[in-house]
Order: sequence, then C-alpha cells, then structure tokens
Amino acid sequence: MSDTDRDRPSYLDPSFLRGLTQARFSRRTALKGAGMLSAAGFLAACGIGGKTSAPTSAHVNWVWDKATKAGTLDFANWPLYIDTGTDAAGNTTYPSLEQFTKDTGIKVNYSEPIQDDASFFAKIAPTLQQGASTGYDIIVITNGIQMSNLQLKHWLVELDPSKMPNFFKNAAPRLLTRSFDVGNKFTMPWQSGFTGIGYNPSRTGRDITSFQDLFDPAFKGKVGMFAGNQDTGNLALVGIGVKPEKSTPADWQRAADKLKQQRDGGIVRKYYDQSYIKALAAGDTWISMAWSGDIFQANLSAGNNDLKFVIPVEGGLIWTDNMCIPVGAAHPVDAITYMDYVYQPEVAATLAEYIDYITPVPGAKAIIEQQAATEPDKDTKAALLGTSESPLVFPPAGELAQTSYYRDLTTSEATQWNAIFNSVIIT
Amino acid sequence: MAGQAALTIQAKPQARVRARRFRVGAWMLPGYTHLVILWLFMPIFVMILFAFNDTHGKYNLQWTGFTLKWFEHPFAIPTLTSALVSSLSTATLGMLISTVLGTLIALAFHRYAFRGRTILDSILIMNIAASEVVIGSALLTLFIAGNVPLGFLTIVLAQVMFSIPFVAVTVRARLAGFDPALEEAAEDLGASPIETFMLVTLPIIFPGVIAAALLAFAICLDDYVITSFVAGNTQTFPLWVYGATRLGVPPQVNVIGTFIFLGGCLISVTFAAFRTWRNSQLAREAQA
Amino acid sequence: MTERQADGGGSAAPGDAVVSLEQVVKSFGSVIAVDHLDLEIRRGEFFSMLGPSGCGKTTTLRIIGGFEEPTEGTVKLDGRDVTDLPAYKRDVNTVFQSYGLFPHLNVFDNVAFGLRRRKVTGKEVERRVGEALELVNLTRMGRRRPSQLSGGQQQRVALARALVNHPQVLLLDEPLGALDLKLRKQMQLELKRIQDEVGITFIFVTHDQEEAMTISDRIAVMNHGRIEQLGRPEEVYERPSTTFVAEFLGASNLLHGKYAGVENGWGVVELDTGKRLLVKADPELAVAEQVKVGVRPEKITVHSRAQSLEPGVNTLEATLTSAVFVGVSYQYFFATKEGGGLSAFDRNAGGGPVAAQGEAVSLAWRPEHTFVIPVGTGETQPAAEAPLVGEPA
Amino acid sequence: MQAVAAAGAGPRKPALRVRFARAAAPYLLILPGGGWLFLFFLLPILALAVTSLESGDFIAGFNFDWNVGNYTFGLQLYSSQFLHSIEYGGAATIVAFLVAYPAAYWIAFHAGPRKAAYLLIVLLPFFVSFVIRTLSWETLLADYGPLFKPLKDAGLLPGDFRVLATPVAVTGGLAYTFFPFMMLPIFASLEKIDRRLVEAAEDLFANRFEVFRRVIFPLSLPGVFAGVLLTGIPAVADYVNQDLLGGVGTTMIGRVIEEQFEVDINYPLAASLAFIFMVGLLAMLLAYQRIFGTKEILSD
Repeated sequence: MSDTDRDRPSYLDPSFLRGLTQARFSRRTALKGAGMLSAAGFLAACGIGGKTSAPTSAHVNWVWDKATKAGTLDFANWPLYIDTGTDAAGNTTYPSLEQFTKDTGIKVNYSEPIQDDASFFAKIAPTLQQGASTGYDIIVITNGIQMSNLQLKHWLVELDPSKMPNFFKNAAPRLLTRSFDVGNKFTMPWQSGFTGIGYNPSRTGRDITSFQDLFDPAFKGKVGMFAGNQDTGNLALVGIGVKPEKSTPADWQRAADKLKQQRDGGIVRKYYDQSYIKALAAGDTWISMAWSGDIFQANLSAGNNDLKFVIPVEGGLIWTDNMCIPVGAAHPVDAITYMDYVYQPEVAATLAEYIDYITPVPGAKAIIEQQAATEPDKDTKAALLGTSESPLVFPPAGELAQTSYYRDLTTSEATQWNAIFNSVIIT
Repeated sequence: MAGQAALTIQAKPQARVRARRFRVGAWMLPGYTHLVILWLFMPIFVMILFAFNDTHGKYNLQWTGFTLKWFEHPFAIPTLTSALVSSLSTATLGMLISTVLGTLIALAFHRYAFRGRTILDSILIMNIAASEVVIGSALLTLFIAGNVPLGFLTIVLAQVMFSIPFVAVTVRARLAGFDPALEEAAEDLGASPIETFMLVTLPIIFPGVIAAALLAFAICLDDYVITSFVAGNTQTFPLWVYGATRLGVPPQVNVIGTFIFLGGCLISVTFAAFRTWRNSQLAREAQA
Repeated sequence: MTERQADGGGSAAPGDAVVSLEQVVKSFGSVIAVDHLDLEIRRGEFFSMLGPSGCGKTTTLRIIGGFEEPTEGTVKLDGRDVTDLPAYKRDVNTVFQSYGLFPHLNVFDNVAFGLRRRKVTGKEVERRVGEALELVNLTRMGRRRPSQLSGGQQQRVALARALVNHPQVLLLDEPLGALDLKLRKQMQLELKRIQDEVGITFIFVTHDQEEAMTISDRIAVMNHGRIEQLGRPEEVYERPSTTFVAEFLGASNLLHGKYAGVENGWGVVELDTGKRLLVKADPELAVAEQVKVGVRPEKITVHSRAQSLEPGVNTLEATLTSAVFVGVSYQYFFATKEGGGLSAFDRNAGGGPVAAQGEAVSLAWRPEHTFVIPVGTGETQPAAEAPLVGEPA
Repeated sequence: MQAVAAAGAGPRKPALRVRFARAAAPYLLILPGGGWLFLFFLLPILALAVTSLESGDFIAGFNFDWNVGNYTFGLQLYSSQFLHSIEYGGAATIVAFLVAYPAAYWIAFHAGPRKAAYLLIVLLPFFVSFVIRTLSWETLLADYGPLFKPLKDAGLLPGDFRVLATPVAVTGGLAYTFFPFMMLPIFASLEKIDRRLVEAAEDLFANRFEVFRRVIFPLSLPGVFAGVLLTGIPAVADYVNQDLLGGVGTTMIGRVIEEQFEVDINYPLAASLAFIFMVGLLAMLLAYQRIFGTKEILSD
C-alpha cells in the first residue's frame, strides 16, 4: 500500500475549514515531523523522501479508479456503538454486520479501539505519518480538532459521490451541510449526540435543568465533568451564555475561570473520560456532564433505570461522529459500500434501536413505528416506541436549535484552547 | 464419667496456658500478618465474586444475584479473546527470547571478568529502576522516528527489553551458588563447551532459568504502561481491560481473571508438590 | 638457586617426562602467579607441589589441566605441545578441591560422564564404572546422589570419575583439604595404594608438608610462583636449600654465620659469636660466604652442662626457657648466646623433662644432621609465616 | 633445561586464535542481550533526549533546534504534578514499608515450617493482572461500594464520606500495586540473618525489642533500602492508579507525560518532562548506589 501511497497526488481545498488561515500544507511539510530526529544522525533513512505534488482534483478518480471490492473490511468503532446479539454458543454477534455480509458478500472485521478522539488520533497519527496503513478501512471520528487535523494532514480518502446514493437520498438535510466537511468530501455521519447533563434524581433529590446545577455546593464532590477539553470547554461557553462558534479566546478564559471556581470549590469529583457513566451509574457522582445515548444504555442495566438526561436551559452541545476512510486503507470500496449501506432506513432503524443516539437517517423513524405496530410482545413494543418517540434519537427542530456545535479550531487556536482548558482539567 | 472427661479436657489447655507466659505481643504480629493477607486478597475476592454476578447491562458494579452463566461462555467477546491471544503470544515470545538473552548475560557475568561489566551492570539496574512511562515514551519516540510500524513486533521488542534484566538477575542469583569447578570438571572429562553447557550448567541452573522465564512471562503478560505506548492498534489483555474500564468491565474479564489467578495457584502448588515429591524420591533413592 | 636445586632431584631421561613445563609464566594483571617455571614430571611418579596459599601451585596445576592458559611458555604432555589445547581435549583428568561432582547426576552417571563423552557405550561403561567404583570401595553407591554422600565418599567418587578415563596424568588439587584429620590420613594411604595399582602419574597439590612427604615420590616446594626446591621428600626435608623450604617443612633452628672452609673432611661454619659448627663439606660454598646453619629440632639432644660430650659433635650452650608436654614428646625452647631461640623435641620415654626451667644445658647434634643454606641475594622470604612449632615428622 | 633455552628465541605465547576466542567469549555472550538493551533501551533514551529539544507542533512538524524552553515550560506548567508524584509515591512507599515489614518479619522468623507457604500466599494475588486488581479497588472503594455502603446504611459513616477520588485512594492503590517489590527484598534480607546472632544478643541481655532494634533491623536495612527503591520508583511514575482511583487535583506526572504523548501529541514537551523525571530519579538512584551499592537489588 505504501508504494501506491507515495504516488498518490496530494490535494487540499483549504476552504473546507472555517477560519483556516495557514498556507497550504504540502506533503513535504506534513512529513517534516517524521524527520524530526534526523539531527541525531541515526534516522537519516526515515520518511522524508515522500514526493511533493501539487493538490489536484484528480484525487478522487485516482483512488477509486484503481480500487476494487475486496470482500473484506476493517471497521474501527467506539465501544458499544453498534447493535449486538448473542449466538447459541453465547458469543457476541453483530446482527446488522452479518446482514451486511449476507447482502454484499463483504466480511467485516469489527473492533472497538476508539476510547476518545484525541488518544485514537494520537495512536494512528505516527502510522499515517510514516505513510503506512492504519489497518482500518473505516474509522469513526467526532467533529473537532482531530477531524480537522485528519483533513489538514490529507489523511482521509476523498469519497466518491457516485458510490454514496443512499447517503444523498436519506441523510438528514442538516448533515449535508456540515461546517467541518463542506461538500461531504471526506465523511459520512455515523451517529450524532448531545452533550448535556446526566443525573440521578433519587440522589440529587430534585430535577436538574441548568448548567448552574453543576455548581451547586449541595453536590460537592458528587459532580462529574469531562476530561475531554472540547466538551467541557464548549459546554462551559454555552453555560456562560456564549455561542461557541462565535467565541474568542477571552471568552474561553472566562469559561475556564468559571470551571476553576467549580474545581477549587471541591464540587468536581473528577474529570472523567467515558468512564463518567460508570461513576454516575454506581452513585459515585450524582450529577455529571453526559452524552445522551449513554444514559439510555445505563438505564438498561439493572438497578440503574432512574438516570435522566437533560439538555440544560442554557443550551447543550451537539456533535457528530463521522465515518471516514484513512489513507492507506486496503479496502476503500468495501468501506464506502458499508458507509452508504447504513443509510438505508431499515439498517439505520436497527442501529438506532440499539444505540439510542441521534440517527443520521430520519426515515428510520417510520420503520421503527411500523415495527412497533406489528410487534406482538408488549415490552418490545414499548421499547420500540420509546426509541421512535425519543427526542434524543429523533430530536425535534427546537431541541436542535437549543444546541451548539463545538468551536472549530485552527491549529494555533487549538494550542491556545488546550492550554486554557487543560490548566483546569489537568491538576 | 462424662463430667470427669470434660474436666480433664479442660484442665489440659489451662495448664498449657499457664506454662507459657501469655503475652499481647504473641498474637499481635501474626494477627497483623493475617490482616495484611486479607488486605492483599480483598481485590481478588471482589474480582472472583463479580465473575458470578448476574448483571444485565454493561455494568458489573453492583451485586444483582448469583449466576454461573459467565463461566459457560468466558470467551464470548471476540475482541477480548483475541486480545488475550495476542497477550499470550507476545508474552510467550517475549519470555522465550528474554530468557535466552538474559541467561547468556548472566553466564557472562558469572564466568568472566570483562571490560564493560560495570557498565552493563548499571544498564541492568537502570532498566529495572527506570520508570515505565519514561521507557515507554522513549521507545515510542524511537519507533516513530525510525518509522517502525507499531504493533505485535514492537510489543515483543519492548517486552523482551524490559524482561532481560529480570531474567539476568534471577539466573545470576541462581548461578551465585554454582561451583565453577563443575564446569571445569565437565570440560576435564572431555565435554566440549556446548556439551558442558547442555549436560551440566543448564540442568543445574534450570530451576533458576524456569523461575526467570516464569517471571518474564508474568511481567510481559501483565505489562500495561510500556505496551500501551508501543502497541499501535494491537490490543493486549491489559490494554483491552483498561480500555473497557471506561464503560464498565464485562464479567468475562472477571472470569478470565479468575482463571488466571487459579492458574497461578495451580502452578505454585504444582511446584511445591513437585519439590516435596522430589525430595522424598531422593530420600528413597538414598535408602536403596 | 632454583635451577641448582631442581637438578638436585636427579634429572629424568627426557623421554620419560610425561608432563613438561617450559618457561611458563602466568600473570593475572600485575600479579605474577607463576614465574618462568620449568618442570618435568616423570611417568608413573607421585609428584607433589607444596607451598603456602598463593604460591602458584594451584595455578600451575590448572595450567597443566588446561583451565588456565599460560601467559608465556609451553606445556607438553607426553612430548606433545598442548599449550593451546582446551581442557576437554587433553588426556589429563582432575580431582577438584571441591570435588566438582555433578549434583544432578547420581554416582554412576558422574563416573560414567567422561566415558560417555568418549563415546564408550553400554556394557563397557557399566564394566568400567563398576571397576572404578570398586577401586575406590564404593561398589554399592552407584544410585546415590552426591549430596547423600559423606565428604570422604564424595572424594572417592571424584577420584573414580577421573581414574575411570585412564588419563595419562591425574591432577589432584588439595583433594583431602575438606576431610578431617583421621580420614585424611586414611585417604593418603588409599591414594598411594590406588596410584600403585593403576600406575598413572599423579600430580598432587597441597599446602600440608606432612601430607606431601607421606605420599610423594618427589616434591616441588613452591613460593612466589617459583620452585624453591625439588626432590625426594627426605632430600627436601633433611637438606633444605633455602630458608623458606627449611621453615616451611617443619620447625628449623637457623643460626647465622659464615663458611670457614673444610677441616678434617667436615665443612666448618663460624657463627657470629665465633662458635664453630661442623657441617657437610660443600664444594659449592666459597670461604667466607654468608650462610645459615640449621638443624631439625628432633635431631638435637639435651645434656646437662657437666656431661661430657663425644668429640665431633656440634654443641651449643643454652638455657631452657620453657618445656611443653605434647604427648609423644616434650618440646623444649632454649635461649642461646648466638641469638634466636632454638627448639628441640625429646621422645617421651617416661623419664620426665630433661631439665628444669632456667637450667643451663648443652645442646648437641651430629654434623651430618646439620644443613647449610647460603644467604644469597636471591633469597626469598617465606610467603606465610613459618610455623614456630612443627610436629615431629 | 638447556634444551628449552635453545628451543625458542623469545618466550612462547599462546596462539592468537586461542587468545582471541577466550577474550571474545564474554562479549559473544552479552552481545545479543546487550545489543537488544542498547537498541531498545539506550537508543530510545537518546531519541527522547533529542526530541525533548525540538520545537514545533504535530501538524507543522517538529524541528530540532535546541529548544531548551520545553524544560523550563514543562517544569513551570506541571510543577504541581511533579509534586503530587513525589507525595503520593513517597507516601505509598512508606505505607508499603509499614505494611510489609512486620509481615515479612513474622513470616521470616516465626512462621516456622509454613514459611514458604505464607510467602507464596502473600504473592498469589499478584498473579492477577494489575489493571484488574486496580479496578477491583475502584469497585471496593466506591462511595456505595461493598466496603462503605453497609457502613453508610448503618449510619456509621456520613453520607458524603469518600475514599475514591482522593489522594488516600491513590496512595493506597500505589502501595498495594507495588507491595511485592517491598516485601520480597525485606523478606530476603531478614531470612539471611543468622539466627545465632539473635541468640547471641539475647545472651548479652538484650530483650526482644532491643534484639530487634539493635540486631535484626540494622541487618535488614539493605533489604529495606532495596525495597524502598524498587517500590518508590515505579510508584512515583505510575498513572494507572491515579487514573482509576484519583480525582480532581491528584494528577501525577506519569499521566501528564502519557497524555502529552498519547493524546495531545506534543512529543517535545512530553519528552522533556520524561527526561526531567528520569534524570531526577537517576540522581536518586546514583546517590543510592553510592551509599548502599547495588548488590541487594541484583541478588534478590
């Protein structure tokens, strides 16, 4: 793969990133990092030799002309982010993936190595820097710094629009105009979700409605915040009444000061990664920043069916996790086949029923309602209806208006952002 | 009669108590030691207990009832199973290579005075004492700089690296009690250096080599920090478990952990039993 | 001096030398363990290297065995240069000080080890191991592990393991050192018997002069990496050629003087006090050469001053300073005008001590029991302090 | 002898080939392992040193330009994390010592024929993966976990009492994780003590406490020092315990290094932090080696 990779012409349309002011990055610039140790003398052979080519629109054809269906696909996803079942032997299965294999003849090697965007990006970045294959054909990345970086570094394969008919037909209209992927060149959304507040009413003793509740001294030591600075920073901006997309570094500092108060007041128990949900479920935290779908999942677990999710009155965050094909992917055709496949309403419905995040396919709602109508089992029927009626899966327009996307950041802004918010989180 | 018997039975221990001075210190230390053992086993009890927890969702945090179902399908999670397999294979490879290389170093230390001995000695100590996070990050730096693709290979490279000093130290300890005349005797009796090693040195230091190999296997299998730096996309068992902590570790992990624990117990007991058996065997041979 | 005395042992016919060392040097860093050593060991003899620890005797043995390579010089085995030959290719076997028995093998396998390396198989191994064990009286011990044997038995196994290979030369590195006195005496005789029986050349290293004298055909007394004297046990004992040898081999009474020439067929040494002693005439001594005169304590007889002594006997006037009862004998210490104390043994024949403490007596001994040591420039000092009290030989 | 003198002009020396073979033997033995350690231990540390002096960011690339600023910046920015590491690592070492010593003492001197069995039992828990053990502590110490829920339900503990997400939990976890490294050297040095010395001390009118203070403890010091070293160094660097058991304000430097490498991709800063940390520990180690030597570490 690396051979063909070297021949691959570079491309970049810098306009896709709002606020991007830097000059174009040639492949040589991008690979400078790989030669960083050449000063030491023992690394002379490393990959500085990559060819520099002017960006060209021929890129799309370049990948897709050569590629053919391979019949296999390596899919890297987040944990518990797909429907699962159990076979007769008790093994975990992925019914929708099996159906895909049946329908297309493509076998899926499914794995869940992504714990969060930053660490996953850091994990694959050296490999991509070397010009080698990550070993994955599809990765799922949230909009944000890492998504920007992947595009900046030319590490995503530009999609062939002719191979994504379902996407253009069935995707929610708002998803066709995403600021971080103008023209849908590189990504197709997997699911979206809200960042808001999760809480356990039996412990808090009251309903939670506001961002300010995260600062209530009554919950001292029982409040969970996110260690990921995009969520925490953006939510704090929303909390202090600033629209993230219009925010300035001064706003960031104000938000950070607010968060520092909360921290130094002993209110925050810990800055959690995905493990926040475990703490909330166990009662270690009573109220926590949360992602919408997780609360539903947590309530499925025995003894935890009383957690609630709320988008604070000040507003919440909405994010989108996106499927994309990293460069060097061995099976791009199979990958794009799958990415488009899930945009069929039936498939989207199957996924939505299990995952309980915002499905990218509004048409799935009708399918689920249909299923519910014909479902004989009472509990299952209730569950299906619960999904189809959930504002967290099919959010009404008002709910969406209440939420903001993450602030898009340029590289230098990201450095500033990290410095400001990490000084809160990393103590 | 019965009363009399009871009386005598009672009388005896009393007499003994009086005979031996009763002191607070006599039970404090053993009591403390047993408390320490309890402390050491507490997490193990929790692990085993929750392997039997009839949990329904993703979380295995609260006790919700007894079940054996997790033991029926301990390998039900394909990615966990493959992580376990890659752990076992890297650890096995790491053990084999580091045992050979470490033993060679130990032999060199045992047999020769050579230039660079103290330097090598210092490197071994530095390696044992260096923080994993430093070693891991340094290795990652090198691999990135050298364009070495991260994965199975780099895990083995790293695991061998941090196991060698442990093997060398363990084998060296065994060699410390080794009479150099034994090797000379073998040579004297016409054994070539290779024959000497195979027929005399190795059999005698074998328990030490085995202990070193087991130690190497254990630390390779259990390593999280260094492995996490150099693993790339490859998942090992500790990496998988650590990743899963974010959402709650599935009961299968407890089951596999329980198996590993029982395996460890079994190996230890087998070792102890083998020793006892061997000693009695030797005693019998002596009588014959 | 070394050369002169080495020849004193009588030279062997060159073809008869089974081991010969030529100008062998071994240094460990700046320490010279063996210093330009020349040595020939005759076929079939029981040869001992005797000296204090650090004298180079073990190093010399290890050079012969092939465990150390000489820094300089040549080692010949049966006339063939084996200097560069590793131990496992030399037709020499060793009994190690610590025995070096393989702890993981039983007695039989230990003894069979060398045979098997030479591809001897099956019945032949059994036969020869059986013979070897019989030779050392361990016939029924084949199944045992070394750790289950007593020290003496281990020693015998080590011996059998070496002998079973019928080497040209058997090297023994203080093999009796770890045994208690009684067992050691027994093993000394046993070794001698076995050597007679198998007829193999034995090279024996020890620091025990009595042991060396008991069992050896010839002894090389070593000090500082050199041979001080080489010869039959009687020769080195009765006519030590250096102060070191004299003092290492039992107690010596040494007096300083100068050689005064020959009178009446006897040599005469004039002590510093002017007292004249008769010694064997030695043509190699120059008149007026500085010498030491010595006599072994057991050769001295003690007489009362009044007693007249036969002429031609060496006498000294002395005062008894102490008498020690040691069972088989009395040991006396005397002060003399000539300086230095003298000691004498007197067999405990039942008469009690010959004199009381402080009593003036005369000491007498025969001129032929007197030995003379030239005080040359090459005189070496004893590595270890010579024993003040030696046991009667 | 005359023949010998005539035989050669100069002293005969062994063949060059033989001498070379003998001189080369130790190097041939250490070559594979030593080479491995050179390539994957020393060389990486060199690479780390070089990286720590680079500037730039991941997107634009890193350049080597003797950027010493990483060091001052890192020290300044993360001084409190360095401090946490030393505090928790140090406290954990003390706790491990206080727990291990009496137990090791009792097992070595008073467990009699069950000595080996006790030692084995003490080590058995460490067969289980360290991540799982730490996770178990997280479960155990949870605010409403098996340890505290009953006490809270019974009113013996206030409702807001917690151990998890505090420095206490981190310290306890570290002490637990590295316990064998403390226990084993101490046990080994106690076991080596000649029992006759104890008898001799008793004979010289020392009571039990004095025997311990004047004889046993001083003789076990090498083991104690080795244990302190082998426990302290990894404890100071660990971040898994802090991650799972710590809370706000407990971040240790290991975590920062790891995050800079594995999340923020700021290799130069991460490398400089790692290097500062390593040099600090190395200085301590060298001081240790100066004072106590390394024999105890290497022989246990």
